[in-house]
Amino acid sequence: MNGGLDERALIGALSTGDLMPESAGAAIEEQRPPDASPSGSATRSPAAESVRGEGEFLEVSLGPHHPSTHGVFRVDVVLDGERVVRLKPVFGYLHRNHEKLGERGSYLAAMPYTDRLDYFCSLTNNWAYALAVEKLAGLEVPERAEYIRVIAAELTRVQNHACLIGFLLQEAGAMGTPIMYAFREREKVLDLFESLTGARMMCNYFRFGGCRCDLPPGWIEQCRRVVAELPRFLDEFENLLATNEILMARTQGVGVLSAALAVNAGVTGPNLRASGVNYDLRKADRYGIYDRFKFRVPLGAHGDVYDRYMIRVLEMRESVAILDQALAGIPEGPILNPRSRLRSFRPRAGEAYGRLEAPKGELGFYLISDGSGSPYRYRIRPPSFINLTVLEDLCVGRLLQDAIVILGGIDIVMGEVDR
Amino acid sequence: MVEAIDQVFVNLKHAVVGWAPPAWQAWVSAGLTVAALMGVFMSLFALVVLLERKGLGRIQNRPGPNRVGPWGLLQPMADFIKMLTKEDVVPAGADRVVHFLAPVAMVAPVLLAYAVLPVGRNMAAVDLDAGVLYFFAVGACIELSVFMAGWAGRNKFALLGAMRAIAQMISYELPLMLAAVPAVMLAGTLSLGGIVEAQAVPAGGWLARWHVLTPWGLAGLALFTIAALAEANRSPFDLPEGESEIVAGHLVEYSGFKYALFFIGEYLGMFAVSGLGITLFLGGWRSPASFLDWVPSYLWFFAKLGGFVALFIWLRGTLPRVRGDQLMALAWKLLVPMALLNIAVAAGWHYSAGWSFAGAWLARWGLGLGILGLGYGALARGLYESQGFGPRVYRFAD
Amino acid sequence: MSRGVRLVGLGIVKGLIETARNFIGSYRDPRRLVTVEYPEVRLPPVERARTFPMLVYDGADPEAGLRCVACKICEKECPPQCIYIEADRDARGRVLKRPRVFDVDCSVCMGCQICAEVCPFDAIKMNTEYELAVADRFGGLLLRKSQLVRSTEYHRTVHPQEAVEIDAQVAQARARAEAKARAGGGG
Amino acid sequence: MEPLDLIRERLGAAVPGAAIEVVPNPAVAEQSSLRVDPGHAVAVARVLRDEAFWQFDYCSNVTGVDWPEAILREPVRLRRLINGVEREVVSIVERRRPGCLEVVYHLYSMRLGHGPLILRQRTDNRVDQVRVASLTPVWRSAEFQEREVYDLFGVVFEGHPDLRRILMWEGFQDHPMRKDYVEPDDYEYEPTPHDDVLVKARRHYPVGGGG
Repeated sequence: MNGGLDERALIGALSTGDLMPESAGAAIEEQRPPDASPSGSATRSPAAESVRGEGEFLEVSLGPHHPSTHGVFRVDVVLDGERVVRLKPVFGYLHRNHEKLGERGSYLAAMPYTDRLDYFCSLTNNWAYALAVEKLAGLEVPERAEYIRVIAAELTRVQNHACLIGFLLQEAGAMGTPIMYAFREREKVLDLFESLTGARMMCNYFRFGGCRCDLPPGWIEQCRRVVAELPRFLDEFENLLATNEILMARTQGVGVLSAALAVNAGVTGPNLRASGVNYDLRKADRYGIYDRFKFRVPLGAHGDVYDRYMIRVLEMRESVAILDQALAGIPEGPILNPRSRLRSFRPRAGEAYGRLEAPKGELGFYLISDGSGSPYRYRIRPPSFINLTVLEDLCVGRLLQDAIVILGGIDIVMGEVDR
Repeated sequence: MVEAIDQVFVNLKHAVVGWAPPAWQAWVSAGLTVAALMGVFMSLFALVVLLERKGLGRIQNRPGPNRVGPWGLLQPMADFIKMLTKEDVVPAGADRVVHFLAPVAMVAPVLLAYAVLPVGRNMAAVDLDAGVLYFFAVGACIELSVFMAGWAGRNKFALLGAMRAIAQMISYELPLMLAAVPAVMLAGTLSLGGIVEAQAVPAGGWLARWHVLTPWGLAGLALFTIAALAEANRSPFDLPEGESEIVAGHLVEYSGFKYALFFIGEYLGMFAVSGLGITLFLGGWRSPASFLDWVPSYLWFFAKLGGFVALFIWLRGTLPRVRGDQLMALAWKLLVPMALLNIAVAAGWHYSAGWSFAGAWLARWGLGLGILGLGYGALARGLYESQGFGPRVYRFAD
Repeated sequence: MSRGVRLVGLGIVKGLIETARNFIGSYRDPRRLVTVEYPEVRLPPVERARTFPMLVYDGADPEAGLRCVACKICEKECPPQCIYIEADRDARGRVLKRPRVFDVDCSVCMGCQICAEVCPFDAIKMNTEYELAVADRFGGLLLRKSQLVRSTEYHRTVHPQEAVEIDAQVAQARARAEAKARAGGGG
Repeated sequence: MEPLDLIRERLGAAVPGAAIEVVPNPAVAEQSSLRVDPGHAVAVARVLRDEAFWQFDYCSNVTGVDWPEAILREPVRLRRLINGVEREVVSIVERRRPGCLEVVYHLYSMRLGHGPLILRQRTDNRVDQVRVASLTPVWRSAEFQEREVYDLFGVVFEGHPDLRRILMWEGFQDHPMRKDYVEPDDYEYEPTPHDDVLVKARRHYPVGGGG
């Protein structure tokens, strides 16, 4: 090795890939899976440089009590200096065996529990469960209820993406400012939910075959006012940080996820579309009445954290477009299928798998019914749990700071991961 | 009358020293100065902590602390009492002596640094000939205390924080000094009082000859501020205390009054470095123009200090944190070359002082800014574009 | 340059301008200072807001006017099973249409309003009180019937539209019952 | 997507020796499924993923289902002679269904946009032979979900790169999602004073639990 070793040893703790000019040391072939290396950036892949042999690794466990793990979630990280060598997520701290609870009570009793799955998007959870049960029992949903479902889901998507952007930038170091702007807008959306369903986050609003109660008078005007103000908030966010050099340096080329690995690992939602795969259930599955609205699906080209951030900002703009069309076209009429029974609801024996495009990805409910009042098997396909499959592939070889930003970019909520 | 207000503290001190018996006079004068400096800067610390929380609050659409006292004025008092009453937990595996000495080693050098800072007209505690050298020598001790804190806690996050602090502070010591070199060179003296004298209003003219009013001064102040941010571990460079990554960095094993000491050390360090920046580039306690001389000199100093603190708070409310290797790349590949270029431009400025043809002033400015701008463009573009960073255009599928 | 000459550092300045606009705006523009300072200023009550259940009674006397007939539908349908009802019995042990014990365990109840939804007699509705802190975690959070009972006037203040509809229905039902009784008595 | 029987023939041809049968689904959603024997599951899965006209490149959902031993009573129509007259009689036939653990895979194709194709694998019984082939080598999305089925149902996946408990802690013995799982009574339980909860609490906290 060249003479610069002692000097690098001093700063070796930061073992930076591109600090020193090309050192003469033999570049040892990296041991990481080939498709996870950062394709975009021109620097040498950091992992190869950090193999120095002497000095053992530092084993740190991030979480479950850690400021940026989005809830009780632990990651066992093996560090070489500050570079991640191995990263094993540990789940189960918020495990309540939600599926056993679902099988104990009636179909209706499981509905309020779905609010607590992904507690940021209770209305899309309710809709996913109602969708699965309607597919199981063959219930149609009246026109007005379909419109209310689309409006509620798109409002949920907007406030969920706003929260995610706030958390991601908080983890990149912008202390408090972006998250406060995001929560200021989220409060308005939550007030809408409270006047519609009675609760801000635990709505428990959809029933099998429609909604529980109709829109209160004046709700649509209030909703129109809130939706009219969203673009101003999105412009403010793009001015604040989208072109900020420090943020671009922190997120571009970080945690690059190739399209092939994304599809194979079952990553869905904005993370998948950031890698360039055009798969949005609202377009692919044609559930609800999404085919009546004109909206576009943003696709990323690099699949890094910056793309995931920008895809969510662009998706919020598309949701605003859908909301405008839905609020304009909502008809009068019944909000609950008269055939749907509230209490002793007994679908015929059989099974059904219903899924929809939740803000975090594909949320699916798989129900097996044996004709009795409670589901025989009640299974939830959680998007954030499966999106975490690729966490290790994205983080190995990068700095600890990158691992935190990558985790923030994937957008997980522990209620849904641990169920 | 104006002279009296300006020198009121100096005369007060002479009066009090006069009462003391001659044998004790030296001690009393030293004691008074130390007490005055400590009192002023500690209360400034309390005020700035409150202003920071209110400023950040207002940036984030919330009123900031307003429950303790009118407009939250007693909030620093409440924080101080809380810090005193909080239990001081020392981890079992900690190296007790080093754990105890770390906060002391943090605050002591910073207070020493105030000895040379000219707060007002002949109000510098000690007017050393090598004031700038002394300042940097004392300022360099902070790294030691941060590393002691990180190492003593025997906590993995603290160790990571300490290693980051060492790398960051050592790397940014160099651009800090190189940014100060042109000011010292042009003023011809290392003593801070001398530098402030060099920026006085010239005999005939009305505008003060501050260093910042020259191309190399402007660039020097910018470089100095960025390096000062990194020295004080402030906003875009708060890696050693990366809250969202390594919990609280080297401070993770401190609570109670030791944590408060670190807090005080950080803020006083920030004031000291911005005080030096003011003295080197913004004319210390001098007023910008002769007709404004009636304002007391110390008010000018603290007004400029307020400006620096407001800038620090503003940056903290906006910018995300820089990554470890980019922090290094910024120091070695941008700030150090720019500082060297700045010295060259300062030399050019000095030797072109003789040009007397029409538009000489404009030509000198154009030349200076041109060279600096080209240097910055090449370096920043090289550092930044090579990584492929930049805004992106997204395609849509319908 | 591929993306045009962009001065590196422009994005940071744009961000700073944005925060400055918010800082100055927070003194002038009400939209930029949204904090509601809780104890002094409170959010306006929302028609459908809900925290924990309450038992509604007509008229003045909570015992006599209680609408609940102890049919235990809500106890069966409650997802976390936090309602406990014991029907009242008269001297000879026959079951009466009145609950003797009606407990709601607030440490278990999640305020999902399914009990209010399934109750055929509109006897149990959702309250909106949220200042319910108690010292004793076990006994304190178990609300007895006496603590759950609220009058229709209170219900009218808490859920105005809903209360008006229900009062109309109850009045109609009572009128029909009396008419039938009179017709039965008369016939 | 073609009807299941056509897929069954093609798969049978593509993977010789694989025992594939169609499991009907009486519900309205008519999402019937294909049952595959664990021996050939990986080969079938690879064919389904790589074959040009199928391309099931996305395994959306992996679910464990517990079918304990049960006596099924099914109404069957019989033609029987009753006092000389041939008449149709509906009688209940009891059939013993052996207990087994089942793993259900929902496959979709992102590229061609069709799905769901549902694959089922069943274990021999619920006690010792609980082995099933893991499809993680074919679809990485099954990795965490198979670990969850192993953790909550006790199905052992052969060929899984990292089969450990994912939701419960290492020391946990039982499999909570099985139908015959008895909730342990010893873990720290918050006593709320009414009916069976009260009884359970009294056993734990003889002194406490007022009301």
